[in-house]
Amino acid sequence: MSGSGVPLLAYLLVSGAMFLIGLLGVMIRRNPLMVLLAVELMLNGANVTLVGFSRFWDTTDGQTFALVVMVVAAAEVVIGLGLVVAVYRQRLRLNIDEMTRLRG
Amino acid sequence: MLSVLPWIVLALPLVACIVLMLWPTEPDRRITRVIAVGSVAAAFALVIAIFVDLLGRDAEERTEVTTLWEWAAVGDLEINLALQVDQLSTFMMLIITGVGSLIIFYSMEYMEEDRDYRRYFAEMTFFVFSMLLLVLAANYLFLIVGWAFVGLASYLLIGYYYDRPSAVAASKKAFVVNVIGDVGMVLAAFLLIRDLGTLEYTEVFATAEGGLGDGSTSAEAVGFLLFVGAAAKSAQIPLHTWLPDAMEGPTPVSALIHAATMVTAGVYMVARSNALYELAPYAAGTIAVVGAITLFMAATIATVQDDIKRVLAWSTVSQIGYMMVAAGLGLYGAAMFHMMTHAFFKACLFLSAGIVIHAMLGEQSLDRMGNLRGRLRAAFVGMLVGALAISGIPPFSGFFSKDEILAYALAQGTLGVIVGIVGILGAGLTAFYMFRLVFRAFYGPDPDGGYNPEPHVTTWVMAAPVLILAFLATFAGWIQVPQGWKLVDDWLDPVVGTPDLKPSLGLEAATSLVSVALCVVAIGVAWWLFGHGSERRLAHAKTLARYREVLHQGYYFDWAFEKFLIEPGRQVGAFLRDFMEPAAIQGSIRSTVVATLETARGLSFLQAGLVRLYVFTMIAGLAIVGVIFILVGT
Amino acid sequence: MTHLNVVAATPQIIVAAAGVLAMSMGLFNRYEIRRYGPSAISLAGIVAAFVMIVLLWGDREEAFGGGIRSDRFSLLLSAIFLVSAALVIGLAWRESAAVDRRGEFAGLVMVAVAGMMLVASAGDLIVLFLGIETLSVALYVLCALEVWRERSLESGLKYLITGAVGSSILLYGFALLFGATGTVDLAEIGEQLGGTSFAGEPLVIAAMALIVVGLGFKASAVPFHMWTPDVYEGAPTSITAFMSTATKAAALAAFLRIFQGVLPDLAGDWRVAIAVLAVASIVVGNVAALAQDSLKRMLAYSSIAHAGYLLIGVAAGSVQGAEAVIYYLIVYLAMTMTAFAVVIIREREVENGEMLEAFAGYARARPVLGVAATLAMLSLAGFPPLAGFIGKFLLFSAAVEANMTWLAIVGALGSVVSLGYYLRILGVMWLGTPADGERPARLLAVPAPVMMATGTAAIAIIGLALFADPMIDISRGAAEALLAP
Amino acid sequence: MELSAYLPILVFFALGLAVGGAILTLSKIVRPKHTLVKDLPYESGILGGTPARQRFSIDFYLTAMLFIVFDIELAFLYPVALTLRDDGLLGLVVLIVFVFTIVEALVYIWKKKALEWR
Repeated sequence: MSGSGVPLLAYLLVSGAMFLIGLLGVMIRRNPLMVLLAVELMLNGANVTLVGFSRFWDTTDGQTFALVVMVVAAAEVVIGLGLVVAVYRQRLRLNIDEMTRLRG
Repeated sequence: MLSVLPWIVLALPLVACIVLMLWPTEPDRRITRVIAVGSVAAAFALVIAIFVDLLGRDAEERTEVTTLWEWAAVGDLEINLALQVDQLSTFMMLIITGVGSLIIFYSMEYMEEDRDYRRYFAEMTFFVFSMLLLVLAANYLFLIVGWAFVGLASYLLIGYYYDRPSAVAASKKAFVVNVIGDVGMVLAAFLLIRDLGTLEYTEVFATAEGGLGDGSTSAEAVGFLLFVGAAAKSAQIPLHTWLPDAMEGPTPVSALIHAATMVTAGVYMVARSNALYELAPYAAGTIAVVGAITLFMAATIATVQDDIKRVLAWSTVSQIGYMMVAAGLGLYGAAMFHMMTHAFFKACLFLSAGIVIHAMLGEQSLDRMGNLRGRLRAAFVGMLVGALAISGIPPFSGFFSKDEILAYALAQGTLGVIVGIVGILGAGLTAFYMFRLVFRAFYGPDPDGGYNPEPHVTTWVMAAPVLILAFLATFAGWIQVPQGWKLVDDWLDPVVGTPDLKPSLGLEAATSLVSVALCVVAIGVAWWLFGHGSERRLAHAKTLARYREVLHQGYYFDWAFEKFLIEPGRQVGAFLRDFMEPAAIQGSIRSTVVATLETARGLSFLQAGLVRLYVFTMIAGLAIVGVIFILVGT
Repeated sequence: MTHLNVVAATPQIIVAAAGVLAMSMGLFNRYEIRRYGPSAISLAGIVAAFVMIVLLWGDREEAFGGGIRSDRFSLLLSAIFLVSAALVIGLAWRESAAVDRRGEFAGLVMVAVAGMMLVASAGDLIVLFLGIETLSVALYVLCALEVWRERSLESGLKYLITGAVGSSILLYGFALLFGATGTVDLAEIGEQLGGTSFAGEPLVIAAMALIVVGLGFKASAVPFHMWTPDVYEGAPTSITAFMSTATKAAALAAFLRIFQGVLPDLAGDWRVAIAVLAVASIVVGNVAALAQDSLKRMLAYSSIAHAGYLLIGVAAGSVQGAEAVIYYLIVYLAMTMTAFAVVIIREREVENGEMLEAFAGYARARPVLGVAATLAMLSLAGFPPLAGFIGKFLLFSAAVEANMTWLAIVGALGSVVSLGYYLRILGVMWLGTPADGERPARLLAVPAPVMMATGTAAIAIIGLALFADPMIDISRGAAEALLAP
Repeated sequence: MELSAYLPILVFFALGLAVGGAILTLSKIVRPKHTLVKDLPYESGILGGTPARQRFSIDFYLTAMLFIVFDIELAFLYPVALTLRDDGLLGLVVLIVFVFTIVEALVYIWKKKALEWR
């Protein structure tokens, strides 16, 4: 491998760490926003791997891939946000309904 | 000519079924009758034409395969929708359409009071179609298709009275057992494809010797798997439990499907596959043994049944046991011969029972019968002749067919001797339970409380078929006489061959004498026990209570299945559900209060940690896959 | 190197464009346009794409420098996706999700189809991943389309979160695969790993394991299936139908592309794992389905079981296997669509129309629909000689030919078990008596598009059985195209 | 290539998974249990534990979502800008198609009235 600069193993360990932390985040966090963040972390972990390997093999494929992934990740998060917003709206309405019903 | 006729035969009942189904409104009953009876009777006429045509040829030219269209070609395997007309299939067609038209004719009056007449006849004609497809198919795939169709038809007809839960349960049971059989056959078909690369009868039987190898494991496997199908369809132990329950269907259905034709399909299939069973001695031996066990157990169970139809059902199981014994020992001619006579006398018995039930407005318990012989003459004659025939009293047909099986069995070496002796004992039991039925239903005093309303006499529509069948049950045996002429064997010989070991005159005589003597004794005992009133019967019933219980439970087969198969299955299902569906459990305990609190708390399903569980299982799965890869890879 | 031969990619482009247009149709102020525009444009796009597929039918062509390859395989699967989309748009005609958000509905369905087509025709990992994500993201929204229904939102969010995790696992697998081979091009990856084996290749093993998980998730194979019942139940029923047919087909396409297409001669290494997944799916899916009272849930589990059957074909690792999978995907589309169509029709009529009791005596009240449902259920159960039987027959015999007879046995037994619940449905539909009165409550007229879609699917079940031969030939062509150099 | 030297990664993974599983099971065991009784309204019947985040406006998120339209655009425009000269006309066409799609999205959210603050 190209000796200069950061060794590949470092890339891989960091990315693996990011991926696992994200995974645990998904499993442990309860707030959906946090879960979305964790997912983002996982995707970016994979991105780091891609970039690292892309440097290792010196081709640009990996970086292109990473770029695409960024977009995808953003899209996913946005959808997630939208759904969360919708859910909260729903909850608010629901709460009010519940109370009126319970009072009546 | 032979290239067209079988298709017409096959088409007639199908068309009838479709017409009846698509008829916009509930058609006028006369139309229904004409269509249903007409189609099957016409089919019978055509079959006779085919038969005559075959008779005109010499024995080698009697096989004719006609292909309608290449249905599917999978790799080098080609499956065609083709019919094979030969001695065996013609023989079966004669029975199916002949007995079938009689029984459907009989149903015209039997089902008279029923509300959906149309559905009944549509399903009946559909059954006839499926059965014809089963026997006419020229390859195993369409055999399986017909196999599944008759299963479907019997499912529909057993569950005919769908407002009766017991009927629905029975129909489901029958269907599931039959599908187990189908799976056996399909797997056998896979093996044939793998080793022979074809499913066409002619090619399979031609190449089997080389492709599978004599006595090879694969040959045995094919033999066993096919027999799983046969056992399921022909109600052989341990897959027999559905047949007695199948009596929930209308009586003509029991007569046609669960006595005369469908349940004997297993025997037909074994006879058809004789070339394969030549190569699989163990599988064949198993068939003989299972048949022997079945015939004996079923006969014993039949001796304690109090429902007139259940007696006949168990006796059917037992009689098919005889056929299986014969088929297992390679006595295919004898097996088919007994199938024919059995079709006649068992149909006769069922239809007579049908008259009784019809006359007594659906009453089926022997305790509510007695002294009917004066009241229902036709039923009495039919029942008596049937009983004599099935018990093998000369000169009735059962004598010739059953004793041929027994005598030949005794000549087939050790296994043959064993099963033959079991068969003789079974014959005695048969005579006993059949005459128990006759005496309890038609002799002795009126049942306590008498009859109200008085059983009404039935018209000729129901009487005629019974009498015709009674006639056949009496004389049909004469076409094959020990040491004399053997029309059936000679007819079928080119297809199924004839056993090389033949019993000596002495052996045949001895067998006949012993079995007939046994039967006479059994009838005497039956008369002594049941001939006059119930007190003696009840007295002995008390002394034998424990054994009677075992028999009443049918040797606890149902109980065992329930306990060791179905119940554990349910528990596994319940466990899996609870383990896999926290959501479902949540839903079940969810009440308004809890719901309010959860909504207040935000996203309940995240709170409940479901997603976490999902992700967690995914990770576990990942670990599993990784481990497998490592293990396999290195 | 960048010889973009756009023609080869026209189907994908058409579909994507149609999706965008359809979505913007929903913005117009004129009611007619809002109501009919999206569906019309989507259907037009589907037809156009279909025509292009027919025209392109033939040997391999590559677009965008090998990023997209259009061969018989990708074209046939694209056709499957398109048909599925057309049927869904028909079925959803009066469904509240579609009525209120028609633009989004039709548009997003088209976008999802575009994604699926990318998956089927992917020439490199990037396009493959992009396709998977496109279809997933579109489906997340579609699941949650009935914003006013809590269950729908919940299902959307659940699907999003679990799905995102699945995709990132898949992506990590792709990343490692790229690392192991140094290229993203599927063909080159194949050459790289050609003669090797998994032994002593930790990166490849890790990559493949992660990929199996990611794809298994999309195909909802056990143990990656947990989301399926909830999401399927919560989502609008037409979307459920779409997911269980088209998405499954896309996932299986990816499976075939990667394992059958790229690593055929490593079959010995990967088939066992896939076989295990198949067995697990068959067992769990069928057994769990027995215990369901909601038809939607039951069908969800049955779709899990069917993922298992299909994976058998993948595990066979042979051309027959791939061929069987493709044929069964076609059949499965017809059967499942019919089954869901019945649910959709009933749901419009009564509250909790997806519950089993809502169907008591329904078939007697609606004989035609009843017959259709009967066909679908029996075919799903693999009852001869219906199409489902032929499909299973092909799959299992492929397994037997690959000396995995045990797989065939498990599959056959699985389909026996499956009879338990399919028959239950039929029993209720034909023999059951409604809780209130003789006839089931509230039979509304079925809108024409729904009726047409249902009829098409139901007739297809018979047609595929009667004329199995040509269909099987086409499937074999597609299967061979996978391996074509 | 001696990529098999990266076995550590696999080990690392296995380790991570093990730890994760351990944490999860632990948290399952020791996490506070919500039972009906605990959650019942108490004292003056105030519902237990209403999350704080419902206080500030949700529309905030809405605008946060819109950033994709303007942000992703850039992510792609950068590399294109670098190579536009070499790609020539073709690159320009591709770029235009891309931008058009983004604009379409913009129009969409506009018409959906997501841009005005409610």
